[in-house]
Amino acid sequence: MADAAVETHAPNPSGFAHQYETLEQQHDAGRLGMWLFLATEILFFGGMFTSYIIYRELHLPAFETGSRLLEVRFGATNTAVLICSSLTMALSIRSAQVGKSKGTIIFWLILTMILGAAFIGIKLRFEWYHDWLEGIVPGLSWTYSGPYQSGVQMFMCFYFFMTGLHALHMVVGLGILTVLVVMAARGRFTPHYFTPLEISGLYWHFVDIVWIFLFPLLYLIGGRYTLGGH
Amino acid sequence: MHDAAHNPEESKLVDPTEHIVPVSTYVMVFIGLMIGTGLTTWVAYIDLGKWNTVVALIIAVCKMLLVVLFFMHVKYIRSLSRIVIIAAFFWLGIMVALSLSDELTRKWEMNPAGWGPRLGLNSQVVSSKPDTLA
Amino acid sequence: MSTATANLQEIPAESRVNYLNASYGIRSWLLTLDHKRIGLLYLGTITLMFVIGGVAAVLMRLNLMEPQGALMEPETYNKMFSTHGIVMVFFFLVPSIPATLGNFCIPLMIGARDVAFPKLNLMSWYIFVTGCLLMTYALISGGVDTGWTFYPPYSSIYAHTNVVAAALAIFIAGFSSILTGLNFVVTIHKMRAPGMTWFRLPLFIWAMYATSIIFILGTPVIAVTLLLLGLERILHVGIFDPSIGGDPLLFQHLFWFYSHPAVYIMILPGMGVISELIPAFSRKKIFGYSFVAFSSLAIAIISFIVWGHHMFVTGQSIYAGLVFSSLSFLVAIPSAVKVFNWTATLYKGSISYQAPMLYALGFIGLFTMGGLTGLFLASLATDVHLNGTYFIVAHFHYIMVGGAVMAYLGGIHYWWPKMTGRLYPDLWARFAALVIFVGFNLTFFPQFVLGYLGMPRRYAVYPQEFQALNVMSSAGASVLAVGYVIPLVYLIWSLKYGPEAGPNPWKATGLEWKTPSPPPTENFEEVPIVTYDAYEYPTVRAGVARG
Amino acid sequence: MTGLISIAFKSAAIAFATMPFQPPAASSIAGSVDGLYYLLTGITLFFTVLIFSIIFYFMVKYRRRSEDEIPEETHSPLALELTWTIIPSLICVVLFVWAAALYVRNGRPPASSTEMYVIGKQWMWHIQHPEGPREINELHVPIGEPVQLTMTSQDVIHDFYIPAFRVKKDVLPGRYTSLWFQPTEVGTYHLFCAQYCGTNHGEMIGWVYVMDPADYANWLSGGEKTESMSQQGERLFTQLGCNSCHSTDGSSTGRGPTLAGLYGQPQKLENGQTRVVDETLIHDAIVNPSSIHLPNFQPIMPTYQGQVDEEQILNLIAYVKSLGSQERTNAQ
Repeated sequence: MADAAVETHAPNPSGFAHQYETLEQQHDAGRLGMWLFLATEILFFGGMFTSYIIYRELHLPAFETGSRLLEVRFGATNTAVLICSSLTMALSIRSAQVGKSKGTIIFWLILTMILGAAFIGIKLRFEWYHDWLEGIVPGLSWTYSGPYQSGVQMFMCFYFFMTGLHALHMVVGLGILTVLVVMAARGRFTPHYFTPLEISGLYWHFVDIVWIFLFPLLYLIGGRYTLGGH
Repeated sequence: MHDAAHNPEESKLVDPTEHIVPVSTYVMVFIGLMIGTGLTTWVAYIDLGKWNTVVALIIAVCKMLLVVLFFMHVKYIRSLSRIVIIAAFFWLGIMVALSLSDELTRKWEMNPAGWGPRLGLNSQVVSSKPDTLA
Repeated sequence: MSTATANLQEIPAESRVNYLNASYGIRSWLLTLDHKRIGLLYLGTITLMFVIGGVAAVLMRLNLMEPQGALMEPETYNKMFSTHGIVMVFFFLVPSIPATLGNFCIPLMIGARDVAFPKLNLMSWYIFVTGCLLMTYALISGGVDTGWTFYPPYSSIYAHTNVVAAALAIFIAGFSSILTGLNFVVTIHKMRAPGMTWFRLPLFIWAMYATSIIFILGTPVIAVTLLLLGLERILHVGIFDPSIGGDPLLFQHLFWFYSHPAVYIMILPGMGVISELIPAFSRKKIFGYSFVAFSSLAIAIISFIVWGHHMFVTGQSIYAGLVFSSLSFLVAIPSAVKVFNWTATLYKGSISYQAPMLYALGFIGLFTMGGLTGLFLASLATDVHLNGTYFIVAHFHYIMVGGAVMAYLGGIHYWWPKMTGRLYPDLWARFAALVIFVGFNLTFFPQFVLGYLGMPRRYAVYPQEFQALNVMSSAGASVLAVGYVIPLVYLIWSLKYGPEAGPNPWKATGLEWKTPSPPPTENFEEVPIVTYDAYEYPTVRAGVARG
Repeated sequence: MTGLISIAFKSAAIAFATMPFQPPAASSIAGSVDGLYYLLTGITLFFTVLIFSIIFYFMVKYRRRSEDEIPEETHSPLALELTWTIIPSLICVVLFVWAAALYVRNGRPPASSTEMYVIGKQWMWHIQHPEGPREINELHVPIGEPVQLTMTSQDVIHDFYIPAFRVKKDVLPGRYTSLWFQPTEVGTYHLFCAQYCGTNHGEMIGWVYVMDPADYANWLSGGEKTESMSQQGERLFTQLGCNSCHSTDGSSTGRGPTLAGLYGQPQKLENGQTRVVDETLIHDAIVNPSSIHLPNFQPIMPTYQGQVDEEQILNLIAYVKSLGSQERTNAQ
């Protein structure tokens, strides 16, 4: 009895774990667990969004000036890239659901990874690197001499903390996708068992949603229509 | 003992038709998200005054709903996930609202109940005289 | 099920395979996925952290025997109270009941084989240990002197101590809390035995569920706040920096958004334990089950909307002060409901004075005092005088030590036979409970008076006139310290010499008492089917439950 | 070690005999705060004694008489549950209203308060009287007269606490907070820092001297003659060249607003916000001018952060305030 119990701790090939009664129960538990984790993540980013909202209210003109230092075209491109990656992620789950070959699942996963990597690449090469050169990275490279110096510095702190934390989540996501590719290559996903794929998908979409809010809050609501005027 | 009783092949299987979303739906959602992105970028260059922020946030919320309902299957699955999402946003709302209740009222001079102007910082009574510099 | 249980009762524990003897060696413990073993791993870890925090407390109290400081320089004293606060709050009290008793008991009490995610559970422990090690490193390599509250700009700019390492340690330990809470919520939702409906759950499970909600929704906020603080310290620029328009009070808002609910992370599981002990030792169904259950959820939710009462004198807006004060009074109501229901449970009971019950009764008394003195601090006008004084210190020690630690010790004594299969000497246990109760009151009651007289907290040196009460408090602390050492001795003794406990030494009703002590790895020989409510003692007598 | 402890106990025994159990009550609000305190103490005592006695009574009356005893079931009547939900709720409502009303009333200084200024720095209190005298860790005030303190910190957060007056307020960097009291008893009282502020937090203490008006007047004029705060501010104003952009007589320079009559007036900022010109706004305008952008002026003012310390800023504020009152005097 005890020996049998110990052995069942090792996951069997179909991914069914000993503590559950049914595979459905296990699937539900996994999904609920990931949603709860996302609730945690909402509050994690929420702490920063709260601070951002309050400070934006306190230092409105400075935050608008800071916002206009960012390049909308890169922000918009990256938004599109992330939306594409969400689509490919959803399609990879669907491939598993309908029993497509593991090649198809891997294809969509790899495509998702490429898009994710593209996002980080654009962020690094065209945004952060340029910010570094322009001297608008607080604490590391700061030579900004325009109006609202301290307030703009505050805005850029938020910009780097928020986008940095988001990029860190992207990197973690890429790691998870790598694991999924390996699992898929070993044929672990079937129409009956694709829980890891599905809950990783939830995470990936969540990271997308964070960006959906970061993009307007950081890039767009800085009174861009006044550019050049005044 | 439960290995036999709960072998995955014999146990109740996950219903594969539970939430398979047609590819066409995914593509429509994708197009919707792309349009949203274009729209929000375009609107940012139009002067709507305070409404710029509101419009940007409304579009962001719509995009989020598209992702949550379709990509994340919340529309198709009856489960606790909806409660979890609502709870998380409710708690976020608590944090924002109560923090703002401090930050935004610190500079209030007159208070509505007529308790007098000198409750907060040390300021003279505010006259209703308009901006002296304008 | 009846035959299986009956047979097992006849087999001596040594010859029966259970979770403790199913496998041997360090490896079998460090790689275990068994929730019961993980619970014990936590028990060991937090006991070590308790010793660190306790030694710091003893040194503080010794120093305060003399107005000019009997032992150490102010700088050392500041590091002592910071060590005490940080270690006790984040590395002992927060994980105490949830991670040890929660891990051990939740699956047993709901009739599950394990928690929903055993690997995640083990990972939580490793994350927690990483946090503990980093914290210990921070303490050894120079210590921290910011207090457990880390208020900037002192912590971000002016302190010369290991703030970043300590903040990172708390950040890491926080993730252990989040994952534990997540695991519990999923376990309680998805892993209940057949027939175990929500309103048949033991109240400990309700309390753990409420606690887990706070873990999941509160902890991320302190994590991001400390992350921002650490970055600000490293980069010398950040969002709490007043010189670029930052608001130090924003840190306090974010900090207390977690840290006030964290107080309920400490006390709610304690309330859950008490809700088990009182019925078990008076053999009565708990009075007002649904009121006790829902008051746990109410406390969890209300705990998130009261944090501003820590900031009444900080320059927070007066309007926010009024809002937070009114909301703070709300917490008093579910707490009062619980106290009245526990007391009423005793009515017409069959009350035994075994050690766990003494802790439970001590808890009710001390928690009542701790809770009522909270009213002084929710009341705006008196809070202005008492905030930041020893009154605060006394108040929260009545909740956290008189409440949470008493409940933790009561729970350990209650479930010890289940964990180890052994009984401890009850006479010694009752004696220890008495010593702790007396020592505790002697330590902390004088601090209420000190606070009212105006002695601020965190003073390494203090005016002469406060000495008498401080010496009283220090004397009490030494009694309290002895009280904590006694259980450590006899519990360890009982591991080898204690008599066999049998499956149900207290004749209690919960599912955990229906399986042998110590339980087998998979908890139950068969999945139990639940047919009656929690704490149905008459049903038990009728023999239905034995069936 | 034992020797140390026995000495401590001996001295404690002496101290215990002379120990007060109530702090002195020496301000106009102390009595009302104590009243609420005693009410709360009464409630606490009542419920603690109630719960303890019920527990003891039940423990004795219903003690277990045989090992296998199973008591009769009792039911929990809803009416009882509601009673002990509603009664605490009512008590809480009463307490909240009482405490809040007291807080609002006590927080509101009388219109004619004497103003004084406090700067907290690690680890001392620096106090400035508008007439000029400065004090370190001491505060001299006349009896019976309401005093309003405007406080700021040069470094970390401190907290200005006078137990005998039952007043306390945090002292924050980059902001002004205020606190008022009206002493009612002549005497010497503790002044504490009640917010942990670093190594010597416990030594950031001082004394408040409440004096008869005549003694206070003597004390004020006793020290060496100093310029008043606004005079010092005026000198600084010229030294720093503030007058090249800000006139002090209502005339316009085109580069910055005139400061005459400015204090206490609401200002519409470029971003649409309206802020009243108070201490905090003047402070911000000096150290972080770009945050106070007025619609009709270019944001050309440089920051004076690092060039003036908190004490000098307070002098400048006193000067700006004096300009305001002059204008109002002229208008009358």
